[in-house]
Amino acid sequence: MEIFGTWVAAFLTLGIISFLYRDNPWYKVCESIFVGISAGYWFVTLFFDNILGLFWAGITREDPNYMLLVGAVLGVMMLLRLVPSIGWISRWPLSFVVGATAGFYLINYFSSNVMLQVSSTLLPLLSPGFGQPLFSSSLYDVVGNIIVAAGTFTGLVYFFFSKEHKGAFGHAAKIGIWTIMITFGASFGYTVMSRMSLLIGRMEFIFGNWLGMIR
Amino acid sequence: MKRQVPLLITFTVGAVLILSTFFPPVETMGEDFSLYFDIIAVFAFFLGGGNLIRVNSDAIAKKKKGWGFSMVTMAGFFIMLAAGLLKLWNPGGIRGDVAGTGSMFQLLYDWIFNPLGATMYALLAFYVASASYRAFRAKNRDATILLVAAFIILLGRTPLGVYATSWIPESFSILQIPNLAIWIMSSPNLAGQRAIMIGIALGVVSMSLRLILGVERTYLGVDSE
Amino acid sequence: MTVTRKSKPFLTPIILVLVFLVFLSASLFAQETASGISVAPPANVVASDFNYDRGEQAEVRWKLSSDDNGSAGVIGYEIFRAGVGSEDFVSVGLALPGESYFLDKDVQKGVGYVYKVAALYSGGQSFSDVSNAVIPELEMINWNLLNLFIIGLLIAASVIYFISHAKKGRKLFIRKIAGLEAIDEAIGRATEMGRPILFIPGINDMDDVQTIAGITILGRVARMVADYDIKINMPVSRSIVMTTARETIKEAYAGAGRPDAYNDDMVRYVTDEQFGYVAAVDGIMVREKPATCFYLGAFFAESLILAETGNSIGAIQIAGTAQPAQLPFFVAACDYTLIGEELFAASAYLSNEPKQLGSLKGQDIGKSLAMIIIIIGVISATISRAWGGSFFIWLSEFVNKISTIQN
Amino acid sequence: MMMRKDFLVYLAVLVVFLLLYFVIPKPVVFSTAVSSIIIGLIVLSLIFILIRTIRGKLVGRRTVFLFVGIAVVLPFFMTISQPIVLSPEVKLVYDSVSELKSGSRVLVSFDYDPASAPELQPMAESFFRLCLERDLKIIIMGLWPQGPQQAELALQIALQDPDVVKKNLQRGVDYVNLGFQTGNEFVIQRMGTSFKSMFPRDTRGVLYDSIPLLKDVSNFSNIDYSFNLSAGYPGTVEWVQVAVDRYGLKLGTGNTGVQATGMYPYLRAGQLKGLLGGLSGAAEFEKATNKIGQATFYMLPQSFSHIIVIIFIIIGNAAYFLGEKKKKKEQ
Repeated sequence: MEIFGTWVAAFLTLGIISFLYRDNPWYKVCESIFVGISAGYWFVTLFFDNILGLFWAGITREDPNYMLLVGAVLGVMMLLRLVPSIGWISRWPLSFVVGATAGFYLINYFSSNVMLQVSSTLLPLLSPGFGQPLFSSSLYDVVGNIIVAAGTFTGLVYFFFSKEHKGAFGHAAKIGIWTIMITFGASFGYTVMSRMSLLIGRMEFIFGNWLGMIR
Repeated sequence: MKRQVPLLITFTVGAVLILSTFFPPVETMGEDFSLYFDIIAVFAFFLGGGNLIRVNSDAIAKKKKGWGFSMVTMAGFFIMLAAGLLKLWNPGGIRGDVAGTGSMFQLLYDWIFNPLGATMYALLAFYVASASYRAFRAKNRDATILLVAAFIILLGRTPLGVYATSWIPESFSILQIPNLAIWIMSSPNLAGQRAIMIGIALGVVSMSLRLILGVERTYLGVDSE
Repeated sequence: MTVTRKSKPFLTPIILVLVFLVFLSASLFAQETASGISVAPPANVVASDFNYDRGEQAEVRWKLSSDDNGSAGVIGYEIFRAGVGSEDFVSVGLALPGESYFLDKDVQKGVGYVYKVAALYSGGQSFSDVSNAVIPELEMINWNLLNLFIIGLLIAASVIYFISHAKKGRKLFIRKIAGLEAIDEAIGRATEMGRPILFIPGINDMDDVQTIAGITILGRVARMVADYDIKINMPVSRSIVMTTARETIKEAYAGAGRPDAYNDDMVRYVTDEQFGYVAAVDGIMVREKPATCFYLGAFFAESLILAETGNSIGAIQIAGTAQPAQLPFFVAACDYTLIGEELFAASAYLSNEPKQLGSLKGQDIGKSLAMIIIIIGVISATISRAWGGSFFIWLSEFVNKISTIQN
Repeated sequence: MMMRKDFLVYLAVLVVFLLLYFVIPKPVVFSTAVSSIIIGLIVLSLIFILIRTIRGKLVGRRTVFLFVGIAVVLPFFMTISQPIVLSPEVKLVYDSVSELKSGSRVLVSFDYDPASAPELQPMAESFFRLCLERDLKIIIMGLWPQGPQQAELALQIALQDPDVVKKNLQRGVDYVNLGFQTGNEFVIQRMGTSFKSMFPRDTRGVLYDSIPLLKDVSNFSNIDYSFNLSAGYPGTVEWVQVAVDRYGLKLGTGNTGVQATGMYPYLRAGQLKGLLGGLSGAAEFEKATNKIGQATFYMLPQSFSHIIVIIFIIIGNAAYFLGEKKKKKEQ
């Protein structure tokens, strides 16, 4: 039985890889299977996790959370889109979702991304941390702090909308985009390696688990 | 009616959520709203699932090009639903755990869903190589910086980098590729990440305000009332 | 008001004994010299309500025991709690030597408690006297977040000011964003080649602000598509995104005076699964060969699969996301990329409405505020570290205080 | 007719794989001589491509794909070893765990799915092995649906380790798996006040209160160290924003390569106690716990694929510069 499973998985794996050569019926079959199975999987998971696990359990436990009914009512409103005459009602749950998302993201992003990142950029340039005596930091730290402070500052300058990138402002923006390009290069280089390991895992499945050629 | 109420809802819900973080009694309101969203999302799935069925059955009925593949998708969808919701071929029966060992749902997951997902993800290894080959041309200064930084990090994170620059004397150890890579990650990369993160957060603040104040309403499709 | 008892009476003695045994066994390995001699108890234990919470936390502070000098005299502190007026003390937590603060997290609002702290040594425990009574209260306003509130208010006010200010018709200068200027050219190309446009709103649902940004840009793009009568193809991976996108495109076609040209099949649900969706989109790209591909929203690992496949069919690709990890791939593989903030500015930029552009100016105020704080903070920190000077020390502490969130 | 051509190609592929499956002797191991011959052949063909590119005949994307495939598959059968250097952020994770006294509680959160297993599963296995060897108590939970299943796989492998087997550890006393809970970062927020509210039962259905290990564990303040394996959202960023910033949890993390770059700001700001980045982070951690595992085995194909990418970048730039020079010559 397990052998059959490995053969099915191998068939699908090679079918997807065949897309690299060109689009072909083998890939189309794998694609259609994947779309069908995954849509089904997610509906089953959502049904058990959200409808039974979250909504039904929330309603029927000892101190029921009736506010969950708000979610159910909004959900039903969303479904009313199928009824053309009062389809416009589906805009209400949508605006609820957009309002909630906007409100939640505004504060969270602001406190975590802006406040925290700014406060951790406020580094003294000549000594590593608060309290350490002057010049106790190595050149490595000093240069590092200067680059972090200057890089963040010029990066923000690059993102400025309401000022043309000319003159001193233009030079700062140029340093800013260079810093951002180093950041992109760094994460690209860092990622090349991790992508390779995914393929290594799959190839080990084909040549190891399936064909058994690896020691 | 169709236009004012949605904008009012967005405004009140948004404003309430922003203010709730400052008042402990209603601090966890954000959590409850995320629960409501999860419930709305499941209800909305009927629209999505319904569309998937309609599009594919339409293709089959009209024998459009590739209707055979639509049949495969429909079969996959319904088999998975049967195995999951009705727990067919599940040793535990209707009471059993949906993904219990030996259940068809778990088999379909292990034999089909999992390998397909992992292989699609693995295609990235090929695409990263072809993108590096094609895009990494030192055509202007920015692209050159990006290429050099990627090069150093790529070498620095593997034993390869250790070989290449182990000859550099200890006093200049910063120039050894692995140390240089670590320095790039923790200084310029850090600065760039921070600038982008601060920018994103301010972008989110301004977009959220535009949404809450109703200045931005295209998502409601209410341009012409 | 009777003190509410914990529901599991028999458990507490067992915990006490167990904790005691653990400490006893641990202390056996302490140096021989400290065994048997009792240590001075911690002094003046003070209990206080944790400020600005829902009344479910209480703070306990004490003066370290005089024998707590790191020479394995005191090996830790144990904090005990009892209802007001009762002697039944329960252990609620442990603290390491040198620590003089403990936050008790499972207290009930409005119930009176007293605390007692024991300095633990190898021979046993030396108890302090009982603390003052404390009744954890719910505070209406969390004053700790005052700085967050003021700075947030400042930026929100600047955004709102520039939105209303812009209404009076003052021309606002906004720098050119390459990715957005290229949209006309990209759609023009699709018209010439008579091939469809592919729009991918990312793989997250409407509860992600990047997806909302993608949908607002869709509104502008769909309007141009309606004017030039090109086919738009939009496979989506979330049901709510499907309904929203249909609503937006229908309005764009109505706005362009061609309501009949719209049909629901322009937006098609595929699957919620990230890679199932990518497999389907790759198939659509290779079979329908769109002239232009838009990737605007939240993207994760699949960003490069889409971009490389789009490149292999020779399409113009405009991407935009606020996922820092995916930006390098879009920059490498796409023709134009909106970097983080530019994605959110796009809808305002494309609308060219004064009040929308005003919000971008507000964003710049936020950036200049961040830049000013960085300059002041760094300079004052450097000077205060280098040459002291009480003003600079105060300044660097002040700047640090206003930009960090105490929770 | 196009279908017959496809059919023939599929037939050929099927025959090849049937041969590999049934006929050839297994396991296939190339001696060092054979390995170096193969490497020589690859290098030669790459030089040949470089020359053709210099002459202006560019290589297509499919050639790059072919070489990546070769660079990943052939090293499986080769016999070559390579040195691995321990970076500070990996050592920080190892040191943080070794400092814990026996019996301390470690919370391990699994926020990834099988697709990211090649990088994160080796980290999970060696982290569990290290904790179990040091008699630490492990509490498992996940913010991704498939996370806790990945944890079970890693746990079974760690439990079969010779040093761990003889301790015959039991579920519920030495380790517990609380399973998946929906709600992303709000789960972390709720865990700050009470684990029980989010995980009433463990994956085996045992009630929270009747699990001996969790007797005096109510929230983060009872956790001595936490390790988060993350491949995206929800993941390390949310754990830092909520668990570390709000509840002061001591957190180390294992990230996929792409996520790791974004974590350096948190590492520098002191919010993270250690970071394992990508496969090389996993291999370094295996070296730190001196237990050679999956990650080290993957490192050889990894280095080969790296060299291929680097060479093709060079070839790509050669093509660009020569194209540029030719254009200048023609003007």
